[in-house]
Amino acid sequence: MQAEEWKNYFESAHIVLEENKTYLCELDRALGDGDHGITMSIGWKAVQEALHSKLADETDCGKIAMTVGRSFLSAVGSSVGPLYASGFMAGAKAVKNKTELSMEDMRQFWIEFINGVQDRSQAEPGDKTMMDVLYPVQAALQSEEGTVEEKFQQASEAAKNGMEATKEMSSKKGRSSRLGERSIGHQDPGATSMQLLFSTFVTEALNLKTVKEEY
Amino acid sequence: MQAEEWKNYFESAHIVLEENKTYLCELDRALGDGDHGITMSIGWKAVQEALHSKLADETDCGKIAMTVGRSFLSAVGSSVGPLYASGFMAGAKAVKNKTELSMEDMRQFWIEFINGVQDRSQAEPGDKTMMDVLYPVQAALQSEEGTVEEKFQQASEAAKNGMEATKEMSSKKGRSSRLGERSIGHQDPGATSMQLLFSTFVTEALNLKTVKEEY
Amino acid sequence: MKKLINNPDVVVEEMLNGYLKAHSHLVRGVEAHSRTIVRTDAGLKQKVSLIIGGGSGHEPAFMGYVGKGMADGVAVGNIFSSPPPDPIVEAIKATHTDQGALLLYGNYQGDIMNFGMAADIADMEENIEVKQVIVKDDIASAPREEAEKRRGIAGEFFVTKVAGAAAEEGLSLDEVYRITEKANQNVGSMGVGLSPCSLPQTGQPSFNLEEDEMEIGLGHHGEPGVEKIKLATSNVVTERILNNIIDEMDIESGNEVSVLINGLGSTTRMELYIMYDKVESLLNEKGINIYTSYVGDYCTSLEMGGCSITLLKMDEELKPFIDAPAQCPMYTQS
Amino acid sequence: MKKLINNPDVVVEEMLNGYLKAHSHLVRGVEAHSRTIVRTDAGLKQKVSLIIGGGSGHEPAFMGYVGKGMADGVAVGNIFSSPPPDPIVEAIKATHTDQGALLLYGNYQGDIMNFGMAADIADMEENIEVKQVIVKDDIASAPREEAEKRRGIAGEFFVTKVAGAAAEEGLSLDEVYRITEKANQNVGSMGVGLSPCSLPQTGQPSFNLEEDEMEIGLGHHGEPGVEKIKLATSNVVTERILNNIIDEMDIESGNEVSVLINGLGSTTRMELYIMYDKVESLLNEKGINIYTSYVGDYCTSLEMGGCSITLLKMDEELKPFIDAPAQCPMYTQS
Ligand SMILES: Nc1ncnc2c1ncn2[C@@H]1O[C@H](COP(=O)(O)OP(=O)(O)O)[C@@H](O)[C@H]1O
Ligand SMILES: Nc1ncnc2c1ncn2[C@@H]1O[C@H](COP(=O)(O)OP(=O)(O)O)[C@@H](O)[C@H]1O
Ligand SMILES: [Mg+2]
Ligand SMILES: [Mg+2]
Ligand SMILES: [Mg+2]
Ligand SMILES: [Mg+2]
Repeated sequence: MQAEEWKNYFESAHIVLEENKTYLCELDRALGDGDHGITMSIGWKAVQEALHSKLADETDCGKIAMTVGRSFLSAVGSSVGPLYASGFMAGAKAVKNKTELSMEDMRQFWIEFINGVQDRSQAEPGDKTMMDVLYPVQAALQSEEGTVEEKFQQASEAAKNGMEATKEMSSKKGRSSRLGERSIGHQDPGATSMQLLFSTFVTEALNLKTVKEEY
Repeated sequence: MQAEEWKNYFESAHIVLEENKTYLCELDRALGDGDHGITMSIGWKAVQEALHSKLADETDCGKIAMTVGRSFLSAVGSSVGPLYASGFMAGAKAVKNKTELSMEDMRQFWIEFINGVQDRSQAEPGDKTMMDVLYPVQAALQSEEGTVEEKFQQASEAAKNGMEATKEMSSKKGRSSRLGERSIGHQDPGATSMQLLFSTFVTEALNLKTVKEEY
Repeated sequence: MKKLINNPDVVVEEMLNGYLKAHSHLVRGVEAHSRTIVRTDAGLKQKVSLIIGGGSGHEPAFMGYVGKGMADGVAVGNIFSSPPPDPIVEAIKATHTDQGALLLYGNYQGDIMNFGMAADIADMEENIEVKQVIVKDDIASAPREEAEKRRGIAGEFFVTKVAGAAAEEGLSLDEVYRITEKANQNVGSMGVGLSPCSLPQTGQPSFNLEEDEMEIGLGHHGEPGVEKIKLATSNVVTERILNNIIDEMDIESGNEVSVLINGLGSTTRMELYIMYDKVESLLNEKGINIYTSYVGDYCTSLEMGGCSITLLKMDEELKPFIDAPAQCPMYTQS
Repeated sequence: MKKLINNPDVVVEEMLNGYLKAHSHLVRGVEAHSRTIVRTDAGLKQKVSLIIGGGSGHEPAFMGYVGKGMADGVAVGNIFSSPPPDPIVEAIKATHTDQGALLLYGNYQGDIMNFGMAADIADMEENIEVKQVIVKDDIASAPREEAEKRRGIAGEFFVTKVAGAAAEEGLSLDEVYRITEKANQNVGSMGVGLSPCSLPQTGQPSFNLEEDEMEIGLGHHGEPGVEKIKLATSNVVTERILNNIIDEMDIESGNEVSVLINGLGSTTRMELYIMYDKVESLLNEKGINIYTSYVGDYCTSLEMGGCSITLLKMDEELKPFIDAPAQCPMYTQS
C-alpha cells in the first residue's frame, strides 16, 4: 500500500461513515445521546479536509496517520475523539517514516492502534464498546496461524462477530453504562462504526493486494 | 320572582356555563386565546360561592346583583370581568331595595344591564362581540308590542339569532379583532356565553311565571 | 401537552406561593390581596410607585420584574387574563408614598378596563394621583395608521426598565410618565411562532401549525398571527422581521437602538443567539448602531415555541435608564 | 421538531458569533481557537484561572457562566460532546496569570479524556499548574457505592459559583481547589423528564415517552433515565426526588441547604415555582433550613421538558461564596 492508497483508505472511511450516519445515530439514540453518526461525520469530514490540505503532499504514512488522529480529535472532542486519536497516534509510531506499507506493516499498525485505544479506553471485553470489536481483531491479527492476508480476513470476520455480540451485552462504559440491563438488545454504535472502519480497511488492502498479484 | 329565585337563577347560570366550558374554550381557541370557558367557569364559581356565603341571607335583589357583579369581576379580571360587572351593577340600580321582582322589574334590570355593558364595551353592532346578542335583546325588550312575557320571549329569540349572526361577522373588538377577515366563520364565544346566560334567565322567569299563574 | 402541576385550578396560587418563598429577600405578598406582590422595601423611600401587571403565563413577566430599579408592585391575573381592579388597587396602596403611581401595562382591552377601574378607585377612594402608560409595541398586530390598536408584547420589558430606573431616580410622576411614554413611543417588536402552548386547564394547543409551518406576527397568548408561512431559515425570518420593524419605526442609518431577542418559552438560547448574530449583521450593514443587547426569555407564553425581536430607539436621555442597575427575582442587571 | 436555525452543521458557530457580539463588554473570543471564550478582563488580575466547559446545548451552561465572580474561560464543544483538548488549552493560556488553573467539568468520559489531555498539555508544554474538579451530582445515575460514576448535571452551577467566587477572592489554587471540591462533595441532584429534545442534525427525539409517561432520573442529554413512570402530580414527583436526594446525602434536621430548581428547556417558570413551593414545605417539615434559592433555567438540554432539583449542603465557609456577586452574560447576581 502506497502513501496515496493509505490516504485513499481514509477517504473511503469518510464516505462509508457518512453513508451510515443516520444508522449510527439511531443506534446511539437507543443507548446514549443519539449523536454518534454526527460525531463520526464531523470527525471524518475534518480528516478529509486535512487530506486535501495539510496532507496533500505528505508521503510519510506515519505522519499521515498522526494527522488523521489529531484532525479527528480537534473536530469532535467527545470520547471517541481521544480514543481514535490515541489509536491513530499509537499506530502511527509503528509505521513511522514509511512511504509504503507491507501487509506486515499494516498488521503492526492495527495491533498498535488497538493498544492505543485500549490504553485510554479502560474497557474490558464484554463492556459493550468499540473494544468488543477491537479485542477480537487484535487476537486474530496476532494469531499464529495463516498468512497475513488470512489473518486480516479472520480479523474482519471477528470484527463483525464482535459487533453483533455487543447486542447481547449489558453496557459497563460510557454514557450507556447508566442504562445497565436496559442496554441489552441494542447494538453498540461505537462498535458498529469501528467495524465499518476496519472492514473497509481490510477490503481495500486485500483488494490492492489482489490487483497487484494479478498485475 | 322572589330574592330566593333570583339567587337560584345565578346558580343556574353557574351550572349552564360550567356545562359549556369546553365548548366555549373551543370557540375561543379559533378566535382568541382559548380561555373563555375557563374564565366563565372561574367567574361563576366565585358567584356561586358568594351566594352561599355573603349572600346566604340577603334578600335585596339589588344588593344580590351588585355582589354577583363584584364577585365575578374579582375572580376573573379579563375583559369579561369589567363588562359583566358593569352590567350587573347598572342592572342592580334598577332593582335597588326590591326583595321581589315583577316581570317589569326584570325587564328594567336587563335594559340597564345592557346599558351598563355597553358603556364599557364601546362595541358597535356587527363588531362580533357579546353586544351582538345584547343589542337585539335590548331592542326586543324595549319594543312597543306585546306583553312583558312576550317581549322576553322575543328577546330570547333575538339573543339566539344575534349569537348565530356573529359567525358571519368580522371581528372589530377584543383579542379576535387582530384576526380581521380570518375571524369570519367562527361564532363569537362571548356572544355565546351571553346568549346562554340570557336564555337561561328567560326560561326560569317564564317558568316561574307559569307555575305561579297555574297555582 | 404534559405539565408538571398538581391541579390546573390552582397553578397561579401555587406558583405565587413558590415565588414568594423563593425570593423573600426581594419581594413579599400583601395581606389585602393574594394576587398582589410588592418589593420588600415598598413604601420606605419617597418615590413614584411603578405598578405593573397582566395575565400570568408570561413569566418572568410580569411578577419577575418587581424589585430595585424596576417595579414597586405587580398585580397577577389568571393565565393570559388581566387581573381585576382589586389587586391593582392594593398594589398601589401597599407601595404608595405620596409621589403618585404609574400604571404600566400592555394594550389589551381587559387590562385597559381593569387598570382603568383601579386608577379610578385609587383616585376616588384613596386620593392617589395615578398616570398610565399602555405599551403597544407589536407592529404586526395593526397597521401604522391604527398604531393605537397595537398590542403589547416583549417591548414592555424595555419600557418597564426605563420606567423603573426613572422612578428609582426619584423623578416626579410627570417626569417618570414623560420618559416612560417616550420609551413606549420608541419601541417596536415582532414575533414568530413555531409551536403552540396549551392552557393547563384545557391541555389543548392554542393554535395548530403543520410540521413545516410557522406563524409570523403572532400574539403572545397564542392568538393567531398575521400570516402562516412555510418553515424558513432563521436568517430569512430574522431579515423579514427586522426589516418590518425598521420600516415601521423609521429607523435610519446613524440611529442607535437597544435590541431584545426574546424567547417565547421553549426556544433554545442557541436559536436566540443565532438570530442575534443575524440581527447584528443586518443592523451593521444598515449603519444602525447597537447600544446594548438582551437575549433570553423576558416575556414568554407558557411553553410556546418561537421568539420576537424588539428594538428600542435610543437617545441620550434614555441611555442611563437602560444602563441603571436592577435587582429583581427574575432579572438582575449590575 | 422545528428549530429556527440556518444549517444544522454550523449552529454552534453561529450561536457563538451571536453570543460574542451580544455581550462584547463581558466576554471575548481568542484568536487561537474559535471555540474558546474568555472574560474581557482575562489575565489582568492575578488570580487562579477557572476554566469550565463541556458540550453545547446546555445553555446558559457553560458559556453563559464566564464573567466576574464566575469562570475565566470556557471551551465549547459540539452539541452534547466534550470539546477537544485544543480549545481547553487555549482557554487556560488566554486567562492564566501565574496562579495556576482549575478545570471544572462534569463527570463524563469524553470530558475526562479531553480535559485530562488538556491538563497534560498545559503542564508539559506551558508549565502551568492545573488541578481538576469533576462534578458528580446526579444521584440517580449510580448507586452510592459507585458515587464515582455519577454524572454531573445542574449541580455544576453551584460548584461553579463557589469556585468562581473563591478564585475571584484571590485565593491560592490549593485553596480554590479545596473549597470547590468541598462544594462538589456536598451537592446532589436528581431530575425528571417529560418530553425529549432533538439534535439539530437529526431532528429525531432523544427518547420516546408516551403522553402519560414521565422519566425519572434521566440525564441531561436525553439519555434514558432510571425508570419510566406514569405521569404523576408535581407534588408526588417532587417528594420522591427530594427524599431521594436527602437520603443519599444524609441531610438531616438542622442542616442548611441551598436549593436550585432547574428547568431543562421547555418547562415553564410556573411549573418550576410550583415545584419550589413543595420543596420548601417538605424541607420545612423536616427541619431543614433553606439558605438561598435559585429557580430557572441554569443547565438545559436544548428544548427538553422536565426539571431537576439540586441541594447544596451549606456550611459557614461556603456561604460567602454563594452570596458573592457575579456578572456574566447569562447570569448576574448582586
Ligand atoms: N471507555 C470506552 N472505551 C471504548 N469505547 C468507548 C468507551 N466509552 C464509550 N465508547 C464508545 O463510544 C461510543 C459512543 O460514542 P459517541 O456517541 O460518539 O460519544 P458520546 O457518548 O460522548 O456521545 C459507544 O458506543 C462506545 O462504543
Ligand atoms: N369591547 C367588547 N365589548 C363587548 N364584548 C367584548 C368586547 N371585547 C371582547 N368582548 C367579548 O369577550 C369575549 C372574549 O372573552 P374572554 O376570552 O373571556 O376574554 P379574553 O379575550 O381577555 O381572553 C369575546 O368573544 C367578546 O364577545
Ligand atoms: Mg453519543
Ligand atoms: Mg379569551
Ligand atoms: Mg384571556
Ligand atoms: Mg455525545
